[in-house]
Amino acid sequence: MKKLLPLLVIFVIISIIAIIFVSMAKDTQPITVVKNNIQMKALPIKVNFTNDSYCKMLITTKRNSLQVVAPDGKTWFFDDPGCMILWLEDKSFKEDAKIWVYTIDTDKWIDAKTAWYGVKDKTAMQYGFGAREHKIEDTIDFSEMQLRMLRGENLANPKIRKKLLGT
Amino acid sequence: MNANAFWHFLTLQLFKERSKHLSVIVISAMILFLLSSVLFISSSIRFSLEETLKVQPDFVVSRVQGGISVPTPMIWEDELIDIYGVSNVIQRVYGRYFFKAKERSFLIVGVDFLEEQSHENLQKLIAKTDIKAFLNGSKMLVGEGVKTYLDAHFYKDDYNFLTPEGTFEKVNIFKTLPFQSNLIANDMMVMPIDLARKILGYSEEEVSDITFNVPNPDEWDMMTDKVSALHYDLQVVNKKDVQKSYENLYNYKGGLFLILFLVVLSTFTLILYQRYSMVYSSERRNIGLLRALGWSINDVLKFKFTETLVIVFASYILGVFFAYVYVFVLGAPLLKEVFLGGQNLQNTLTFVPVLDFSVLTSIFLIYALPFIAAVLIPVWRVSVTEPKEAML
Amino acid sequence: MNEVLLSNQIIVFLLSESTLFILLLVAFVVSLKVLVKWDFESFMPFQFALERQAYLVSTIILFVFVMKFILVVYFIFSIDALSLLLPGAMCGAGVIKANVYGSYLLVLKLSILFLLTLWFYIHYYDMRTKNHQWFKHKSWLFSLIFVFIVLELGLDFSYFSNIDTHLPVSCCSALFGQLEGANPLPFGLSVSLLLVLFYLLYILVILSLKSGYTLLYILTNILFVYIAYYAVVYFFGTYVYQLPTHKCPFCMLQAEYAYVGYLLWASLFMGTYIGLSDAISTLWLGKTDPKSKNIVVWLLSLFVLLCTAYVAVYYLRNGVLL
Amino acid sequence: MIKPFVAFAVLLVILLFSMSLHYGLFPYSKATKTMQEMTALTHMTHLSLSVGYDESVYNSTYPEMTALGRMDFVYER
Repeated sequence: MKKLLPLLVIFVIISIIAIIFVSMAKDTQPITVVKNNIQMKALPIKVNFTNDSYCKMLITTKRNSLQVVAPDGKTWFFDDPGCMILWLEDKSFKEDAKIWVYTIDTDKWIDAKTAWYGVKDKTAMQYGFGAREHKIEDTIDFSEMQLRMLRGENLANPKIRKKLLGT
Repeated sequence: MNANAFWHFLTLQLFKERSKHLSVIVISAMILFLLSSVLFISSSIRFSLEETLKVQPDFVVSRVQGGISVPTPMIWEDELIDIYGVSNVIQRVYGRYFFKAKERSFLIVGVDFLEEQSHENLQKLIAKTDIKAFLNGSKMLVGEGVKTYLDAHFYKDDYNFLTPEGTFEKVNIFKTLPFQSNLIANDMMVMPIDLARKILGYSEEEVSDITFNVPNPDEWDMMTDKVSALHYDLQVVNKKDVQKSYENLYNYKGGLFLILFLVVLSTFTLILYQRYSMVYSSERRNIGLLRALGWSINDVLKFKFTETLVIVFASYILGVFFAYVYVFVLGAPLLKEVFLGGQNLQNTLTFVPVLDFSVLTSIFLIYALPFIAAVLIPVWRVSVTEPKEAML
Repeated sequence: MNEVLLSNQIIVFLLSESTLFILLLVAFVVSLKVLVKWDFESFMPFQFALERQAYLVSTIILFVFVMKFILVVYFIFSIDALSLLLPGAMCGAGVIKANVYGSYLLVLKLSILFLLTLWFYIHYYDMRTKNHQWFKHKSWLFSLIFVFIVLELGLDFSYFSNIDTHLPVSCCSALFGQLEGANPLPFGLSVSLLLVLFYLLYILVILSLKSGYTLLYILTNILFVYIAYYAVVYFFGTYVYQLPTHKCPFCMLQAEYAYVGYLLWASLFMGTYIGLSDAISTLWLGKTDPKSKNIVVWLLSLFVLLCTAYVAVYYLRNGVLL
Repeated sequence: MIKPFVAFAVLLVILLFSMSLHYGLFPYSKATKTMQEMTALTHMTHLSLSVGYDESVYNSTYPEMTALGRMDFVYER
């Protein structure tokens, strides 16, 4: 027994290390943030493998998703313009960040600050602001959308929803 | 040292010096009594309310204008029934009726006795009630407080309500509600819903508010959202909000008391510090003798510390016991008015005893910890007495 | 005024923490003086005075030691009670995460308890030497504890005064199910591997304890606590709640589950505290206490057995696993 | 231990015992059930505060000022 004990200990240690290494090797975590995007370009987004940084949900569709690029090249992803506004509000790089949004009318990445937003669209978090490249009736610009989001005047408020949608 | 001998000596010493400890025990017990009574009352009321909240409807919907509830249209009831997942939609009619001359008021609650469920509930509440007799003619059930008050004002069997139209409505008192429900029903008058409407001045199409249940708690947030989108002037409140406001109410009462109590407590601590410094300095000679007899500093510390602990526990038990009797046996005369008020109807209720970990530990911490903290330094000071003090 | 600060338990808790702090402050000042001037070989009256003052310090710390244990239980209990006030909170987990200070505070409290246990061990050995051999060790340790406690008191106040009762917090299911699609376990483990690791580590803890590999034991036990936390939250907890989706370290502290959480976490942490304190004093002072080792084995085995029993009972009763 | 102290300790134990006896024998189910039935009948949990209701919600003299004896920040009002 006395002789067996060290062997046993070594055996257990080896199996523990083996388990940890095997698990670490096949570790696949969804993307939440990408670094070194110095050019501040819109990155290709991996649908169903990227988490929204505000609501923590998986981004299931490219349409209406966003990317926020900080001046140091860090990039965060969002599934709804509303989430992005709420997340960005207390960040220090709020003014300097480059924001990309994938439009629902032309299907491409454009600068979110130039996009036009519908007020009663179906979006991932039900805030209702769908991003468009071209202005159509009843759309608002970025700063108006930002203001409405921060004031809580969006479809998530039941009274506003009744006013806009009638239900 | 032998444990038996230690205790023998300790208790002997305690009783020999009892006059020194007695005053401390009495004052401590008094402070503890006050503190425990307040905490007992508030935790008892909280417990009772939580129990009753369990059977309360999950949601209340009412029309709100300018922050004040106004009569709610009955059509809203049908709209609610149509929502999937909503069950047990019930209209409520209630309001206060002022006995103007003497500035007292009652709460009138209308119950729809035509419903099967209400019959059962009534039957359960008041055994051997002849429901037919109750529904025949205008009759009401009154809380104990109401009954006592009406008796004293010459309304032995009935009461004449003055409706907003200016007509008199004579309602017979059928029975008194059981006294166990005094906490919630002391000022209540329960009557058929149509009668209540007439007395409170509601029209046929109006109710005070509408309640409903949502059996699945996971749907509550979604349901609040959905229901409040029905009308712009609709306010929906759920049971958790009610629970929270009760919690806040009693935290507020108890908390303010505790903050004021801190003043008493710090004075008490200072007095203890002073007193024990004095008492112990007169004991230096005794301790010096013990040290000369071979006690180590640790032994003396242990001795003095145990002595303090005995006093702490004795006064803790005494204080809590008297508070228990005062609150749960005698019904906390005077002090309960801090919690329930005393301007309206006299409420004679028995509090449901609640002794839980939280209350007892709170009492112990707020009392014993400052006590021991105050005594620690005097205890140490006397324990390190040099043996040579015995010669002086 | 913040509603949280009016809660009776919070008032009592903050008051107790402050009282203890004042006592410790006295002890700290005295202890510093003693530490600087300490010279056991000296026969000056001054040295005797210092030795007497050392008694004050140790008495205060012993008192604080006992009270801190009671207060941590009380803290967790109060946090649980606060969950009624915060929208969205179902148990202590939501309340702890109500602001940034909460989790740090809890970890700090647990570390302070460990340091206090270690101090107790050194004190125990020190009192049994004739020349107060380890007096400086324990005084330095106390200085460290004091720094931690200053930090703790600051965190206590900033935590409780910064809870916003109107801001909805996440309930435990949202906190511990975090990040959809992501694996919350460390090292990318799966639940079955986590369990294998859990039991292996347990065996290694016992083996290293029995065979006297002190350094190995310390490392293993720390890793064991880390893995055990995840194992309880993500596997054993679901059997306590009998619900596969309920993952929370706090809900099991509630009455619905017979307060089993207190027993569970207490056995794990007490076992670890005692074990690590003994191990460290073995390495540091060369003193060991065979009794503590047995206690550690008992406590940790109780923890593992209790966890396993929940799974076993569930399996025996229902014939399936969750 | 000396006899008077034992007597004192026994007294304390008796106090504790009588307290727990009262606590244990209290008819909880009767008390809570009555209240629950009352709530089931009226569909409301209304704490019977004995407040002068004239002044509870609005200060009758100065309507802009909240009343002093305000106790019912409960949803029903």
